[in-house]
Amino acid sequence: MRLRPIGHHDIDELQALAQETGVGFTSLPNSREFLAAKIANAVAAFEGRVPEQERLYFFVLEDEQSGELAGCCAIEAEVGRETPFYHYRVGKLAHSSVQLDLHRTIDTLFLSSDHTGDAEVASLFLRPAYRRDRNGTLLSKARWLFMAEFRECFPAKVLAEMRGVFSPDGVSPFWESLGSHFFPMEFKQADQLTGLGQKSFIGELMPKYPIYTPFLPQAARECIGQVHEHTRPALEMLKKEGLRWEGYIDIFDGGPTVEAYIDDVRAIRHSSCVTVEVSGDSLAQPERPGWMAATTGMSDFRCSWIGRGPSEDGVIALTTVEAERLGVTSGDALRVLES
Amino acid sequence: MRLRPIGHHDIDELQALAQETGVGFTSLPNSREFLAAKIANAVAAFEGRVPEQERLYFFVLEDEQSGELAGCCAIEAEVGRETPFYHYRVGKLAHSSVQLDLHRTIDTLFLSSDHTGDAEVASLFLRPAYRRDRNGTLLSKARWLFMAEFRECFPAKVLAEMRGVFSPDGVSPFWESLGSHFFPMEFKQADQLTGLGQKSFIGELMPKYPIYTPFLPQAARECIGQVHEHTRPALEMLKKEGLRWEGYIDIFDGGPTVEAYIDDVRAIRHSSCVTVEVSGDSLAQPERPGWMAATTGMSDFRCSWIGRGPSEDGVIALTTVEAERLGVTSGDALRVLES
Amino acid sequence: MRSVGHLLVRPAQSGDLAAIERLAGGSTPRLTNLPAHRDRLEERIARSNRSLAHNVDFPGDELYTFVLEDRDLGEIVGTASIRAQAGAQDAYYTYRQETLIHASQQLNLRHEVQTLSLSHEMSEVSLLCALSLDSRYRGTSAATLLRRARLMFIAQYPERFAETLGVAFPGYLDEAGGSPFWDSVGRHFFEQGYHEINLLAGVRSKSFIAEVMPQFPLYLPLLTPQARAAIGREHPAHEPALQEMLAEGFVRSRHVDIFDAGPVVRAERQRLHTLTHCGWHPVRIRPAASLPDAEPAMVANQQLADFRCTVARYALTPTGQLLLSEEQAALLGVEEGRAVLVAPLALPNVEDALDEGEL
Amino acid sequence: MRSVGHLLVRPAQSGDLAAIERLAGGSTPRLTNLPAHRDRLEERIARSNRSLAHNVDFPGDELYTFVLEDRDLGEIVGTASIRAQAGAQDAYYTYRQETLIHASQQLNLRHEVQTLSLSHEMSEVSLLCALSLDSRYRGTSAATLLRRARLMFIAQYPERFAETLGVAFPGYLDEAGGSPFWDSVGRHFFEQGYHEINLLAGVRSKSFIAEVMPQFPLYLPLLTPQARAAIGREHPAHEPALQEMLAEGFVRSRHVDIFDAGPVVRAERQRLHTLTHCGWHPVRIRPAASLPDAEPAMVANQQLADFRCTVARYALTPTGQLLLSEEQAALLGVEEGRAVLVAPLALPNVEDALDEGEL
Repeated sequence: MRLRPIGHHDIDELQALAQETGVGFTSLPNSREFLAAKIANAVAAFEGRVPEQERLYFFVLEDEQSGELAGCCAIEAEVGRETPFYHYRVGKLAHSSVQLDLHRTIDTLFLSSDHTGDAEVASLFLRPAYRRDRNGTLLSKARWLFMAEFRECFPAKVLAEMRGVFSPDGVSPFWESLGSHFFPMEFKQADQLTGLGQKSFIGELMPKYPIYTPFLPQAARECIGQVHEHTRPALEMLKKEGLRWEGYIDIFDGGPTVEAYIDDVRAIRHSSCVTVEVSGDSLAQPERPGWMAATTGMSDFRCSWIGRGPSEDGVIALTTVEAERLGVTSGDALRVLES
Repeated sequence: MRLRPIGHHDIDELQALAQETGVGFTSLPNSREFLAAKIANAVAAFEGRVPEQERLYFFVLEDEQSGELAGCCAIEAEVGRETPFYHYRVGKLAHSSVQLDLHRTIDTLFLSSDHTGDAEVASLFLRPAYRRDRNGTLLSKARWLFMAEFRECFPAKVLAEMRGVFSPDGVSPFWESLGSHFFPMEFKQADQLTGLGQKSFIGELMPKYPIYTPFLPQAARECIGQVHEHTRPALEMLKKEGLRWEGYIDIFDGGPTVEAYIDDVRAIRHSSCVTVEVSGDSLAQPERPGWMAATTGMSDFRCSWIGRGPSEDGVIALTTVEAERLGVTSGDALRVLES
Repeated sequence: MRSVGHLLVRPAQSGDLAAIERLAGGSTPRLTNLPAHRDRLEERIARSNRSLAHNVDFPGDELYTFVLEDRDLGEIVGTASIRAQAGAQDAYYTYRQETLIHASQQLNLRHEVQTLSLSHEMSEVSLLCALSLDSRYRGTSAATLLRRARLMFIAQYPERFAETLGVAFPGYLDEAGGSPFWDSVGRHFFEQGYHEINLLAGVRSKSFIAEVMPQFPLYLPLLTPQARAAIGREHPAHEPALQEMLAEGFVRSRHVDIFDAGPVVRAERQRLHTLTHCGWHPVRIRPAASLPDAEPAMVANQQLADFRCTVARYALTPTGQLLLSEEQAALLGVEEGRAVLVAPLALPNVEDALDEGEL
Repeated sequence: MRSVGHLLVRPAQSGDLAAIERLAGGSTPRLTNLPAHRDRLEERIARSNRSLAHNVDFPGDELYTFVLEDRDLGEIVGTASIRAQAGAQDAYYTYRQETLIHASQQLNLRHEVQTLSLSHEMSEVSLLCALSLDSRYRGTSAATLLRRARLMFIAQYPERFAETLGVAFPGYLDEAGGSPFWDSVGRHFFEQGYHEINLLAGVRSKSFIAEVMPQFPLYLPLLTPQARAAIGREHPAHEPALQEMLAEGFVRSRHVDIFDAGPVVRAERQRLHTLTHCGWHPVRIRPAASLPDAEPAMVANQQLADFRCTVARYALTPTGQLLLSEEQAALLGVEEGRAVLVAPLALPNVEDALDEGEL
């Protein structure tokens, strides 16, 4: 399994993937036209034909033996540059009176576009059949190696938006109590329009004044900054990298946006550059891989698990298969990370 | 020189210090009554007679030979618990229209009490005569050792408020353009009232709606998040510890509030616990001390420079003078930090 | 129903304190601006006397407190006040009902959202307030006299009052006596229930409390249905009073009370029936038995600190003198030949509509 | 000064397009709602015709565009419109002037702060707008006829319009033709100067632009003194028009234009002089030479799509028939015996005051 930039030839497989993602994964609608445009944009981004701040790097995880796509993920270089990027920010407002001997702070939701210009890791999907052999970890963390390698193409901060809480029958208590009063439509419709990038209705319809959270029913308040059960492992993985919830939530479902300074992200701080030494196929392969390696080119970026870590003097021994998978030979540079 | 908790007997010296601080250092007004109350509170805090979240730890740097106080500094365990704590927060608001093909974000100042419950390092003052021998660094960093030692007494975050920009004749362009319209008084008066803790007028008079920064004159906009020239070294020291400006500014002068998660502060992460071995006075003393040591008690907390770092097995060799200065003997524990 | 022949409205005096305290305690519902709190009421009376004693050229911090006296019983049976300027010292806070239009070109739809905005705009008006009447007199012309004698006072001393007058009516309370509006709004910012906060506001100040309330507009869809239904709805006990004030010429405004969302009505002085229909007549004293029958009217003397207003028949001589009995003249403290201000007690039919003019 | 005998106000027809375009280009200052843009103007005329053709029971998205025709010259010399509902599709945005009172108990002081709040409240009114008159006719009764003929139309078809009418006057511009208000407010959010944005608003939509403007209230002390001075101040060229509308019964409101802060005046229909003083009279046709002298009046026929309004002498027969010449009757398209609506051209003295009722 290896991660690489998406290519034009991936269109059929990507559409198959899109069909599998289902509701709630709005960035991959099942529309061939949309997906083809997305691929074209991504290819242009990896080839440097798009200004840095407009690039959407879209990766796929491929089974290099079968040629099948196992999953995908993306990095947006700078969000909010072309269309506005909205969050609510949970802030505290003091409500105090010396005369009444009263002092409280009230949690208040402020409409915000603070994250304009930050990078975003997004669109991670792994086919159920491939949810094994640490493929999910590879898919998620490969992005940090890419960002470490091309640090100058990214801004100071990175964020990730997490799916909020839904009831078993797909109802978002946060949406029901807040969004539904301002957006005369179903959650699903609002979500889909957003996924398709048709977001101007948000600015047109959403409340401009702050929302005092005590006015929301308890069920909705309990959604603020909370993730969907299925999203919890992904959140934990990001938290381990140092991403934190700083009070920003999704305006529709109240799910948290976690963030970090890119230079603080653990995987980026701890990754290191080493030199390849291809050693035939005699090297031992562990049961469970503990090291990840990524190449140093942008349009031919590759990332996969490898069987071992580097030596103290910065040399990484690869099997022929591993080297082929990554497209490297002895003497090439690799970025590696223990995880 | 050593840092220790203030005591009742320090009142005369503290008042001498207060006289020296002058305008702009509002937390030490030249009022014996006020200072005596401040000391009493601090003593009660160090002795654990005040609930953790209400404690103000007030330290003095003393010349243990002359008995003179060289400076002071403080840690407030949780700000905004008894009186509201206000900032402006510089946020971005999207102003966009698809129809007009227009997309901008406008910096906007939001009134905020977000920092309610955070710890604050404050009130650092070093007499000019003592601005040598790394006394300033000791005064500033000793607080991190104290917080590391008593981590459980502090919340997740710590902040420091930095003095904003003033013209040579003491005028704050930020105040002139914003505060003066809402507070019918001189900056000095507003600042003094705040220093004395009489802050209810702020909530009563300050603008409740957000301020769009483009409406401020350029001179005022240029003050946002900028520090006074004299404060720059202090800001640099805090930045090195990992404190960052996250957009919060003082409502009067626009100066930045820098902040960090306490567990991320470099001095706290890098400090370590060692065991004392008193080795007479034969140990070499470097020209410029590079290690700092702090004791592990709260009410008898001491911190000073020492001549060397610990051995690999966690033993610190101290001269008799150093041990006396810290009030430790062989076998006692110390927390040390290279800086 | 009691006879109203010997009813008199006059400024409150210190001797009226006990009676006013009793009235304050008996008002339904309890009034914020009339706390059953002896010290505060004593202060009110003293302030009223100071206001009457001062030379006033334009409205300011004055408060005028009146009582309704039943001379037959020798009892004080009602009280009412005027604040010359609702927000002379502190702001007078109200919620103003507004409508925002959220239109989406993308989706080709238009969505209206109602909000309540904290407002200080009513601070400049003169406020008729703090009315409490002994329950035995409810529904009689005594109630009318107590309410509207204040307009007879304003008519004579226009320089002391604002061009616009306002009346805030107690808001809707549920059967348990709770305020659904407070429970859905204020309660989030205070621990106290409606009654406690009302008592607190009476003793401290409503504007102290308002400062703690949310400063940004509230979106109505986020309030409970009960709270929304209470907006601009008067307490049932005050429905007749509201109807009368609407008949007088007051109109509902967009403003409601910040605690219970009770309606605030207002009018420019020159649109009020009493102020447009009052007239001066010299007094002619005749034996009570010989007075002709006529429509009832409010009659007021011309004395500021010794203001008196009563109900009499609007019986005029052919030359326009008002016929009063010896007893009525004595009640008003006027002798024959002195001019009194007279206005008919009857009002035209009620028109209850939101003031379009407020757009 | 031209004779006004052969002036006529009637609904615009497609043949008037070129003339309207010329008038739009010549207006001082340029009007947002009358862009000198042929496609938009053609659309306006078509929309006006559709509005006249529809059965309308209550005001909605209708627009009525009229022209002033000089029959002597055979030229269109003016145009003016009515929007049945100012914000029927999008919101009609205005800034509303408000005063906040910041009181400090600690310091014992009270501080007033003025703000401007974006408001949609004027969205419901019917708006008289888009008036442009050939400069040769300025200051003549032709100007009056063009402005007020719309009221004669409204008087006849009340179901098509709101109870409250509004007029927004172009705001103050400095000598260089710039808007100090726009420069201090809108300019922060747009790159364009006042004229460019005005043109853009004419072609696109003012509400598109309003959506980009600041949504939170603006504190006036943060505006430039020049911008503050422009708030509620009309463009000098429109001063006589504003004075006339005030004399008509419109009152200044708290609302001002979001681009240039020009004043918005408004009134309930029943307070307007023309609507309260107009009356029906049957036509009696007499030779022009024999018509007696009398005060000038506006005279309108009763035909919706064929609406005609002109100025004639208000000369009545003893039984109340309006005396018209053959020519005048033809101008109006009425025969003898047909009733016309007549209202005097003269107005009472102006009272220019902020509407207290808006508190």
